[in-house]
Parts: sequence; C-alpha cells; structure tokens
Amino acid sequence: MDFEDTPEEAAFRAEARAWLEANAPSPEDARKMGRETTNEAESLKRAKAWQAKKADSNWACLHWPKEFGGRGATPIQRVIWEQEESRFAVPRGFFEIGLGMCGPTMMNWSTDAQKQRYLPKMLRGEEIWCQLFSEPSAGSDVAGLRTRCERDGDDWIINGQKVWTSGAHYSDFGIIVTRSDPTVPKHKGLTFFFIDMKSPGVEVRPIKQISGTSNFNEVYFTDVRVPDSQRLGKIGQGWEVSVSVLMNERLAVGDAPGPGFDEAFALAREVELESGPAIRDSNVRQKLADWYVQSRGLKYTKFRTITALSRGAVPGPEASITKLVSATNLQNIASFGMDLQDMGGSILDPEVAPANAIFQQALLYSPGLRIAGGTDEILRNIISERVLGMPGDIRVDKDVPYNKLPTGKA
Amino acid sequence: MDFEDTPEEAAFRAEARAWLEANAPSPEDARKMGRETTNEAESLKRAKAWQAKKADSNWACLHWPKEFGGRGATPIQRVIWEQEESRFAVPRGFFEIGLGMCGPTMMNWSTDAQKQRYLPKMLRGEEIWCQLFSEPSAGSDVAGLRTRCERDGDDWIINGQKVWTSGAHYSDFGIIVTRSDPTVPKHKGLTFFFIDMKSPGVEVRPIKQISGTSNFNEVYFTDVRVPDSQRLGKIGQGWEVSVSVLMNERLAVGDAPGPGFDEAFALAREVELESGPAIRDSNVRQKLADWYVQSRGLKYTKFRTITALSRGAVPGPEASITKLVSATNLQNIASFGMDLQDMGGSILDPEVAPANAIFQQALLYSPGLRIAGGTDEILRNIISERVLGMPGDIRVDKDVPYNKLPTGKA
Amino acid sequence: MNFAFSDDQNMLRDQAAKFLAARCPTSAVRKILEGEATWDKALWDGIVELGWTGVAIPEAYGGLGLGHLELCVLAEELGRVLAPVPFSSSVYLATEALLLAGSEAQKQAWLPKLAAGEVIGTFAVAEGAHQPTSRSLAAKVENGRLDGVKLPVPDGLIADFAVVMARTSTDAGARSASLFIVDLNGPGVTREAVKTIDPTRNHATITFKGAPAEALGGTGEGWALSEAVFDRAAVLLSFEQVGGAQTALDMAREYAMGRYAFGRPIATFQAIKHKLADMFVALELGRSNAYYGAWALASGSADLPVAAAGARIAASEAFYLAAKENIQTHGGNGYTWAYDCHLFYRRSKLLALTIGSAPHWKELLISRLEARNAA
Amino acid sequence: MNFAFSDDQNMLRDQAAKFLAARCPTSAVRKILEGEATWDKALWDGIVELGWTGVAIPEAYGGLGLGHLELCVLAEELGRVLAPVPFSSSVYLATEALLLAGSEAQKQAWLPKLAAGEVIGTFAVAEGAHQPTSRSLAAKVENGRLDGVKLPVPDGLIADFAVVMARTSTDAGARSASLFIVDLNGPGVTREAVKTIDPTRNHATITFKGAPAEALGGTGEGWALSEAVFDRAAVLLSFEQVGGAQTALDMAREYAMGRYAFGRPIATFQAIKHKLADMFVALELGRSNAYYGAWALASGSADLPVAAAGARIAASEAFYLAAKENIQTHGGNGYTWAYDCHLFYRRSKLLALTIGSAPHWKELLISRLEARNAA
Repeated sequence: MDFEDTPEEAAFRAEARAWLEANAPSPEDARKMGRETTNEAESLKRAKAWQAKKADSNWACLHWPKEFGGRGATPIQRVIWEQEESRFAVPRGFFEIGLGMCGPTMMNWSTDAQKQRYLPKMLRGEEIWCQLFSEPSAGSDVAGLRTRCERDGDDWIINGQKVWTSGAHYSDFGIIVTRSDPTVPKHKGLTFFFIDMKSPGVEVRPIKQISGTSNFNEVYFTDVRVPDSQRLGKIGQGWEVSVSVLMNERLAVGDAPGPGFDEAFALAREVELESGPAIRDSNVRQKLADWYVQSRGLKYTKFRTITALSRGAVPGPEASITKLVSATNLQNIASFGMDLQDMGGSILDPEVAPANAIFQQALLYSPGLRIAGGTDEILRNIISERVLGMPGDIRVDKDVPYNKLPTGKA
Repeated sequence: MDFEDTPEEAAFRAEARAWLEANAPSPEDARKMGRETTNEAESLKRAKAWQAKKADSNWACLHWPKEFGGRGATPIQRVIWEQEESRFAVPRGFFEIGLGMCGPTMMNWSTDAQKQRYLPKMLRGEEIWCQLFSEPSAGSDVAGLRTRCERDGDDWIINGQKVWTSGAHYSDFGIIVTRSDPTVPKHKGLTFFFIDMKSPGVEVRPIKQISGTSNFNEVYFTDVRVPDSQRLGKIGQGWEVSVSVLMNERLAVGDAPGPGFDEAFALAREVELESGPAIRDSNVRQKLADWYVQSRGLKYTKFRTITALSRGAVPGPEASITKLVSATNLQNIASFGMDLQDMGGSILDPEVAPANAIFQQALLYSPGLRIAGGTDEILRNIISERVLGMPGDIRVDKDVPYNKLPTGKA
Repeated sequence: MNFAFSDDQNMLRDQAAKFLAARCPTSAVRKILEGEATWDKALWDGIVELGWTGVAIPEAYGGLGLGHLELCVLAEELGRVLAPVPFSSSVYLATEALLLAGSEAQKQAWLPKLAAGEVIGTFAVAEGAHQPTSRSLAAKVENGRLDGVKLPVPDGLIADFAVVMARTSTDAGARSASLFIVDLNGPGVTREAVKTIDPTRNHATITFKGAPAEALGGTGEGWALSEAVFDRAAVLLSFEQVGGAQTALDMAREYAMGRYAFGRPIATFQAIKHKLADMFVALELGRSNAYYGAWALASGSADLPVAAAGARIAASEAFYLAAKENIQTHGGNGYTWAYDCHLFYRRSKLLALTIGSAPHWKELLISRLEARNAA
Repeated sequence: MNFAFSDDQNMLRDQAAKFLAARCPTSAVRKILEGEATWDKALWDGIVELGWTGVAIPEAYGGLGLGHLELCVLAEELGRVLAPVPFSSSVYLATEALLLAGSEAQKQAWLPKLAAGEVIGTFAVAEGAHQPTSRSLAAKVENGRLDGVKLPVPDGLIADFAVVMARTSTDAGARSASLFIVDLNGPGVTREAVKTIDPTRNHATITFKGAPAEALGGTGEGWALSEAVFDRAAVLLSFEQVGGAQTALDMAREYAMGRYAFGRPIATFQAIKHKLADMFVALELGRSNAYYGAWALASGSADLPVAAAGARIAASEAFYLAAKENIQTHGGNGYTWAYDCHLFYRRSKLLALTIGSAPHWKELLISRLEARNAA
C-alpha cells in the first residue's frame, strides 16, 4: 500500500501539469465555461475553444483509443489527469455525455465512415451529443419505452417523447432507442439510432426542477425522419446497444455535489446555539463523525477501485455505492445544516443564510440526486444482483408482447 | 377527548379493583406464577389455582361470550381490567394462547358437545392449550407447511414437525394445521384439527434461543392418531381456519418487554462519561427524546384504538405498528445502553452491570422479537397491504400444486 | 376514556375539508409559488367568514368560544391543502400570545379584531439564520421604542401587527427580553420580502427604527412567554403537519398504484410497499402524539410542555419523511416543478423550523422530563 | 498509487485462510461457547508455530520482522472465523504497548517471549461497566505495588502478564495515570471469570492487592499511551470486524438463496435484497476505512489517530449491522442457539465495545479533526 506515484505515473503527472500550467485558462475564464452560467451561448463558445485546444495536444479525451484522437490512457493516468485538471477548475459539463457515452457507442456500433465523420468533431467539441433514453412512462424500466420508429423506405419515422435529456437544446446529435415492434416482448422490439438533433420534428423543452433550475429537457419527436444508415446495431437489437451505453453511465456518476462533511464541520464551527458553539454539541459531533467516516469510506473505496482497474479488473458497481451513500447523506446534511440554523434555517437568500445558502439549495436539489441516474431502489437492486449475485425481481413482463402489458395511469 | 372514566366505566373499574384487592395474590406469590421461574411445575400449579379462582367470580376471560364463562366485556372493560390487574403483576402467560387463540377457534369451528367439553376447562386453567402452526420450512409462509395428515378409517394419521410452539411441554391440547393433499395448490390442501398433546407419537423438545433460555419447543409427530371428530372445518379448509386464528394473534402482541425510555433515561442519569454525567450529553439527550416520543406515540395509538373499538370498530393493524417499532427500538436501546457502559458494556453479570444487566440481556433476546409473531418484513407487508390497500407481492406459488413447488435447501 | 374527536368536531372537519377542497386546490397554492400574489386573500376572507379565526377566542372577546380541539381539527385540514394564508401566524401565535399574556385592555383591543379578521398578527423572534439566544438577541426596546431587525418573520408582509421579542436588559439570560406589540403599519417599520425554501408562505425581513412598542406581559418575561406561546403553537402546527403528511402519503400511494414499471404497478415492489409502511408508521406516531398534545392544550393540563414537545417532534418527523419519500416514490416526476410533491417537501421543512428545529425541541423535551422527574 | 495488499500479503492471507478453515470451524468456537474450555489452546499453538504472534515484532526481538499490513491480513482472517484465542490481547494490545513504550530492557525481556508464544499478554484499563475516566480510575500504584480491580480484562484468565493502567496522581486529568507491567501469575493477583455477552472470548475480573508493578513508559503518560496503543489496536481490530462482517454477509446471502418461502427463494424479495445491499455498502465503507488505517499504521503516518478512529467507527458499524441483520435474514432459525448467527452477533458487539464504544471514538475523531484543523 502506497499513495506515491510510480516513476511512470510521476512522469505522466509532470507532463500533464506542465501542459496545463502553460495552457489552462485563468480561474475567471474557467468559470465562464460552465453549463450553469447565465450566458450559455458564451460559455459554450469558450468551452468549445478549450476543448479544441486540448484536442490539439491530445488531452481531449484520455480514455478513447489513439486511433480516434484519444490517448488510450490507463485508469491511473485518467485519475492523475483529473487530479491535475481539477486544480484549474475547468468545467467539462458540455462534453461529458458525448465523450463518456455517445463516443464509445459510436465506436462499437457505427461504420468506419461514420466513425471518421463524427468522432473527431465530437472529440474537439465541434459537435455536441446527447443521450435520449428515458421516457415519461419508462424511468427505472427503460425498456418499457413507447417512442415508436416505423420503416419508410430507406428511412425510419420516429414519433414519441423522451425526457431527462441533459443538454438536448445545445446538442447537434443524439443517440436514441425506440420501439420498432410492439408485438414482441419489450426487450426484443427495440431499435437504436443516432440522430441529427436539428432534424425537422424535433422539439426541445426545458424541464423545471424543484430547485427552480432546468438542467434537463423533454424532447418531442413528431414524424422525425432518420436514414436507416444511422441505425446502430440490428433491427430489434436496441436493448443490447442500450445496455452497452448504460454500462458507461454507471462509471460516470460521482459524488453528489454540494455540502459534505467539510461544509457541515465549518457550519458547526460558525453557528452559536443557546448552549454555546454548535461544534461543542455532542449530537452535532456524533453526526459529523458519521459523515466524515462515510465520505472517507467512499474516497478510499475509489482508491481501491482505481488500484483494481490499474491491475486489469473490470469496473464494478462501486459507482452505485457512491451515489447511494452520497445522495442520501447530502439530503441529510442539508437538513441538518438547516436545523442548526433553527428558525432562520428556511432562509434561501444567499446574502443572509450561512455558506451562501448551500444547505438550503441542497435540500431542494438533493431529492433529484436520489433519483437521477438510478433511484436508491434500483441501486440496491444492482448491488444485490450484480455484486452479491442474488436473483432478479420476479419478472411478469418477460415473455409478454409489449402491447399486451398493463400500463396503469401514471 | 377525555381520559376520565365514564360513570359506567368507573363502576366497572371499582368492581374489578374491589375483587382484586380482596382476592389477588401477594406480589411474592404472584411472582411464583410466572412461566419463566426455575420451578415450572410449582408455578403452573399456582397459576392454575389463581385462574380457577378468577373463573369462579367470572374474571377468567373477559372477552369470551357469557355462555362459555366469559363476561362478554367491551374493549374498554378489558383495558380497565388489564390496568387494574397489572397493578398486582399476576402473570397470565400459561393461559394466553389458549384463551386468546385456541378458545375462539373452538367457539367458531367445533361442535356444541366439544365446546361444552373443552371450553370450561380451558377457561378455568384446568387444561392448557397450545398452537401448532410454524414449521422448520414454513415460517413467514405458514401455508408452505409439510406436516402430513392421512385418512385411516375414522382417524387421521399425522406425521411431521412443528416448531416455535410455546408451552407445548405443559399443554394438554393443541390446535394444528396439516397438509391433507399435496397435489393441489398449497392453500387448498390443508386440514385443521385439535389434538391431545399426550397422544402417542407426540414428542416435545425445547429450543434453546440466543438468550440461553427456551421459551419455545419443537414438536415431532410420528404416526399420531387423531379422530376425524377432532377436525375443525372441512377437509381442505384448513387455511381458512388458520387465518381466523392468526387474526387473533395480531391482537395479542404487545410492547416489546425490556428496557425502554424509562430505563435508558435512568441509565443516562446514573452513568458518568469523561465529559460528565451522560444525561448532560446532547447526543444522549436527542436519542432519549426520540425514544420517548416513539413510546408515547405507541401508547396514544393504543388509546385511539381502544376508543375506536369501544365505538364498534374492527381491530386494525395497530399491533403491527407496536411490534415493529418497539422491537426495533428495544434492540437499539439495548445497544445504546451498552455503549454508555463503554468498555465494560459487554459484562452480562447482573451483579456488575447497571440495571441488573437488562440492556445486555435485551441485546441478546431482542433479535427474536423482530422475528417471532411476524418478522419486521412481514409486518411492513401487512401495513402496506391491509392498511394502505397496496397489492400483495407477486405470487408464483398460487396455482401450482404444493408438491411441484421448489423448496430450496434451508 | 375517549381519545378521539367528538361527532361535532368531526362534522366541523367535514365542513372544513369540503370548503378547502373547493377553495384551495393546489392550483391556488401554485399561484403563490409562482409569485402571482403574496398570499391567498380570497381564501382568507372565506376562512374569516366561517369564523375560524375566532374559534378559540372566548365569546366575550368576539370569538366563537369553541376550544382548541376545534382549532386542531381546522389546523389538520389547512395542513392537508397547504393553505397559503397567515392562519398560523395570526391564530396560533399572535392570538395565543394575547390570550396568554395580554392585559384585559389589550385583549379587548385586539382579540375582537383578530376574531373578525380585521387585523392579522404575527410573532417575530428570529433575527437571521441562527438560533435566537439570550446572547445573540439584538433587537431592543428602550423608552417604548423598538430598534432591530427581525427575519424571517412569517407573514411579515401581510400582518398588521407583530408580537416582537426584544431585549430589555443588557445581561444575557432567561430574563433578558420581553414581548411587545408593534403596529407594522406604523412609523419606524420597513418590511421587505425574504426568500425561503417555501415561497407559498410569505416571510419578511422587518426593520424597526424607533418603532412604538407596547409591552405584552411583564418585563423580562419574553423568553418564558414565547416558550409558552410556542408550546401552544407546537400542538396546533403538529396538526398542520399531520394533515400535510397524510396528503403526501396519499399521493405516494395513489401514484404507486397507478404507475407501472416492469409490467406491474410499482406498488407491488417491497421497496415501495415498505417505504410507504414506514411513512404510515411515522404518521401514526405523529398523529397520536398530536392528539395527546391536543388533549393537554384543550384541558389545560400541566403536562402541556411535555405533550407539546412530543407532538412537535413526532409530527415534524412524520411530515418531513412523508414529503421526502413521496418525491422518491414519484421518481423522475417527483422532482419536477410541475408535480406537486415539492410543495409538500418545502412546507414540511418550513414547518419543522418555524418555531424552532427538532434538535431544539428534543433538548427542551428532555429538560422538561428532568424537571418533572425532579419535582 | 497502490491501495491494495501485495501479492505476498495475499499469499499469506490464503495460507491463513486455509489453516483457519481446517483448525477453526465454528464447532471449535462452540466448544468455548459451551464452556468446555476457556480458549482454544490447540489453535493457539498452531498460530504460534506459524509465527503469527511475532509478525510485526522486529527480528532483533525474535519476531518475523514483517509489518503491520501482514498483521492486518491475519486479523481479517481471524475475525472471519471468530478465533477463540487471545490474539488481540496479546498481539494488538500488549505487544504494541511494549513496542511503543517499552524500554530497551523491557523489549528484550518481553518481545522475544511474546513472539515465541511463551507468554501471553493483555491490557487492563476498564474497572466495571462504565467508561474509564480520569475521575473514576481507582486502581493505583504506590511504591511499585498495584491495588485495584480491573474488569472486564480480555483473556484475563489466559494471560501471563498484563499492561495495567493505574493512578499515579490523586489529581484528575490527563496526567493522572501511568502504565505498568504486572505478572498475573505473581503475588497479589486474584482472577475470576466474568460473564460477558460473548462467552467465546474469555474475560476476567482481576483483583490486585499489592501486586508488584513495573512502570511501562513515563509517569503520567498512562492516558496518552493507552490512547496510542488503542489507535493501533483499533486498526487491527477493524480488520477482525471486517472479516466477521464478511462472514455474516456471506451467511445471510447463502441462507437467502437456499431458503424458499411463497414458492421462491427469499433472496428474490426486495426486503431481503436491499437489506443485504445495505450490509454490503456498510462493509465496503468499513473495509475502505480499515485499509486507510492499515496504510497509516504501516507507514507511520501522522494521520494515524484520525485514520484509526475512522477505521474503528466504520468497521464497528459494519460488523454489528451485518451480524444483526444476518439473524433477521435467517428468521426463526436465526435466533436459535443451534444456528451460528448469534456467535457473530455476540462478537460484533463485544468488539464494538472492547477498546471503547462508538460514541467515544466519534468524539475522539472530531477532537482530532479539530486539532488538525487548528494546526
């Protein structure tokens, strides 16, 4: 056990650091590249420029194979790059879904010509991609989706609605799974495409969340025409393609963003209770200790994973543990922080509430983190089935034609 | 809302109190009537004498109809009697299953002649009854039982094993559900009897629990002969009879016995931590507050139930809530009490550990309370299905012949 | 023994439920959420017309002279629909403060107007995002003039007057403060809305600069009186919380029954069934503690301080759990602005804080049990 | 970065697992449970023969001169099988105390014997069923003679000597006590078994009346030294706890897969699946914290106090949860004496208390983080 870099790792780190120090934007410029700024168009422009710059020096996407402009980096190298890049706080939000999910999907399932056409521009940030899976009536049960595709000559016609599509409004392309045959059991009647998001009949509407922000969209498809050449995988093979994409999603999910142990500890040191400083209250101290230990447990679990990956192990369900624990803790810490602020804990004004009201904000967005990317309940299923090898839930829908399944009203 | 007795209630209370004051055993004698004494035979003798005395004055079993020697009492009257009797701490453990479950079953399903023969002796404590339902491979799933009954002329021959039978070793009779037809779905092939526990082929063995005590038995049946006249309900109607019995069980379950808020509060006032008296520690105080509020919630829920019953409502699932909350809390309080005792918390010697080691003892027996009479998981099912009206779990065993069901190895 | 509401009280409940179902659908609450108004004035007028503002005010002061049990019944129904009106501020807090501490003249002056809905009151203690303590309290009254800043003041933009806690001694400690009645439409008062997690209930920052202040209760009794007022409000709020929790549980149940995944209603999954069972258990514990609080409040029992703390702790827990897990049960839809789940979640946390957080009340409860034990 | 055990260490693990599977089945543990013996002497002899007692003792003192990582590997395997031997008392506590505080002469005198298994040591701090504090500590040493009563002393009937904490100043406070080496077979020592919740590990009440006591470390350093020893033991015990939790989870999984109810394995019910998922999550958090503790211990990191507290808190939680819910998963069988579930449950709570309870360690953790933050 050893936290030091090997000589090879140290050399890689030095190289990354040198390039970043020479090229990274100033903190002020970096802030202007985030997805959640007030001027999205400007952010997008700056972010694309930075992505292109990274691509020019082969830092755009470390885990892609070299043939597509990646670096074919080891897991440890990716971690080292992330550590170094994070010191400059350059947002990567615009490109994450494309590079993390859509790119690998295209590499696996598209033609060589398509790879040549789309991957380099995706890598350079010239074209942005999104992922169109979830539907209003198909959340945890993605394969229950209703969006139809029907063959029309060399094309397909798509009708339906997707939901929770991050970045749909600024995306150029998207990957989408649709139902081509409702008369067979649900996993068997799906077909997968990539589509041009600027096609006629595609309409994007933002979804307002509890927190008041809109990080996701609904996307409506009305007679959207897609050439058959943009089909990925065979007709009816859409579920297999989707599963290969979702495996990448699990890897991408990280710690819940927001107040954690550090912020709760700082708040407890700041706040005065009738009995004295909150940090002297043993109830506060016991809770802080729990959160410290859990957050450290997640951190060291990540170290263990990286070590295993660097020795050739296949990615496991560690991301499920991280999301399950950190989203729940975030909600609890938010509530706790507000309790510490007592009667005034409801104040959402960042000028008034301690720590710029991050506890109050986290209370409002944390419920979403317990749902998006796999609910608590689905994550526990994943852990019990994929790690512990326990059987799946009893399936009543496996051998039933999709159009004979009960659908309910919600 | 009003905690005072109505005039009728006050009169009943006065009558009960007067009789108890004139007749109840001394505290010392009362202690000798418990099931958990070292000399069970002596306890049983004394308890039977007390039960007969109660029967002579019509106090033996308030909720039975008058025709069988009961009092046909209202729910409020039962509560008043329990309140008054509890002041004398006279154990009722030997007779509870008979009076609470077997008696009502006989009233519903046996012949008039049988009622005349068995109920008065049951009421007077002359004959003790037990209930034979659970089996090693049929716990939560009672209907999965394996014990066979086979017709032989006017008799039935029973072979198999029951388990978790409280009081089997001192019981004279028992009610038992058995499988008469393994070729039909499991709920349909059951037949119910009452049996003489002294019959040849009945063997009772105590089960040692974690706590080291043996409150339950295994009962083995080897070619036990039961006359068809002792069948309760029709052949194949055994599940219906069982359900009527189990409805009574839910009512009988009360608070988990052992350290609760009061004992935890007292311990916290007794124990010194490095920081000072434990009761000054805010973590301790917050936990105590939770337990106080929960125990009071259960108490007042009981008041609400009694009020509803006295207005003619049908007993609901309140007992499930009580058992679910109090068994879990008991385990938590036990663990908490031991934590307060720190390094010495493991000491089980009642001469050394505070409060006669009740926290340590409770740690050892509380896991059983989360299981016996319905596991936590079954109780949550009951609440969701019977109170909230949610659907049952998906059943794969409903229409399958019993002998075609998979059985596993445990 | 009789641990239930009477037939008359249940009839009042039915009437209230019918009235609120018609007049306060969630669309009405959403108007406030979206900032179309600060509060639902029309609903309030209807409430006043029904006499609810005077339910627990004696007839001698223009009220209906019913009791606190009737108020509990109404509170539960108001909580069920998240009524965006200043009922709790005016009725549970300001009115109770006057009933408890007002001189005969003050009662004569204010209670009939409160009963008739001619004025709306509130109660102003907090001074920012921290626990108000005898060391931190900054607002002060000297020579009948109040200086200081109170926030968040519930219904601060709506109320006509406030009962304000202010320092009357430079020492810290239990006798450092007193209560005052302050005309919010009078001189020396500036009000500004303050954003909270629940926009469906108005809150304000109120700045006092030499505002005329009339003592309510004796000098130095501010902490004790506000504790007594909060005990009463705790019981009444616990019924609002129970009402809100019941609606959240009902919503979760209905959604789970109608939402299908994997070819079956999600209500058939134990993860959902057991979640709802836990919500129900918490609600029952909350409801039963609230009932005991109602009895203690209505009967004038000496056990009120303990009963009120129990009701507040259990009901706060029940509502927050139900609201939080109702969102979870709704999955993706649950955290959209468009679904109503978040309205209950916001309100649950608001109510859990408004007269002090759960840790504060748990501390109070144990102190009170210690005192009872010592007595 | 490399956050895993080495190939050599994993080979040691495999050897240990094979040895313990053969020599320490639960039937061996049950012999101690049933009182047939105080400990498993034959198993201990095998352990000594393999050199485990000297793994972390330098070669200069007769040990194998490996390190604490190897000891962690062994601890996990010993925890997995609930080995009823005085390994933790002698190796994690007594040996570590000597390594940490012993004079050269003391090391020369004791370590070779400990490594060779010729003597067994233990560590005696507690004086009854309460937290030992600088106010409560009663055992005292004057003129090299120890008077007092220690209980529960782990392996107190088995050990040959004990490191004993005793008062050397009549004042309370951090410098009130010192550590002493006391020969338990010597004069002035009476021992008697004391019953604990886990009969598979011996504990004793030891009464000292003028027993000769030799100082270990400086006068007044007792509290600081025992804290340092407990930090080391906390890491090692956390591996025993992780091992125990893993076995409990494995048992629960195996039972759930093989037990059928309602025509299907109970492992298909979400209530069971999600329970086991939660056990696994707690175990992973425990294991990862334990790994960090191992790194801090083995590398001599200044972060050891924080790392040790983290390992102890997370591993105690993981083992207790796994053991408790393993019983629940087994249903009726789970709470019988005949099934092995309770052996793990008993051990989990014993280990969670033996060097101080979770609340105590959480308090320590936050104090240490405050100190680090202030530095």
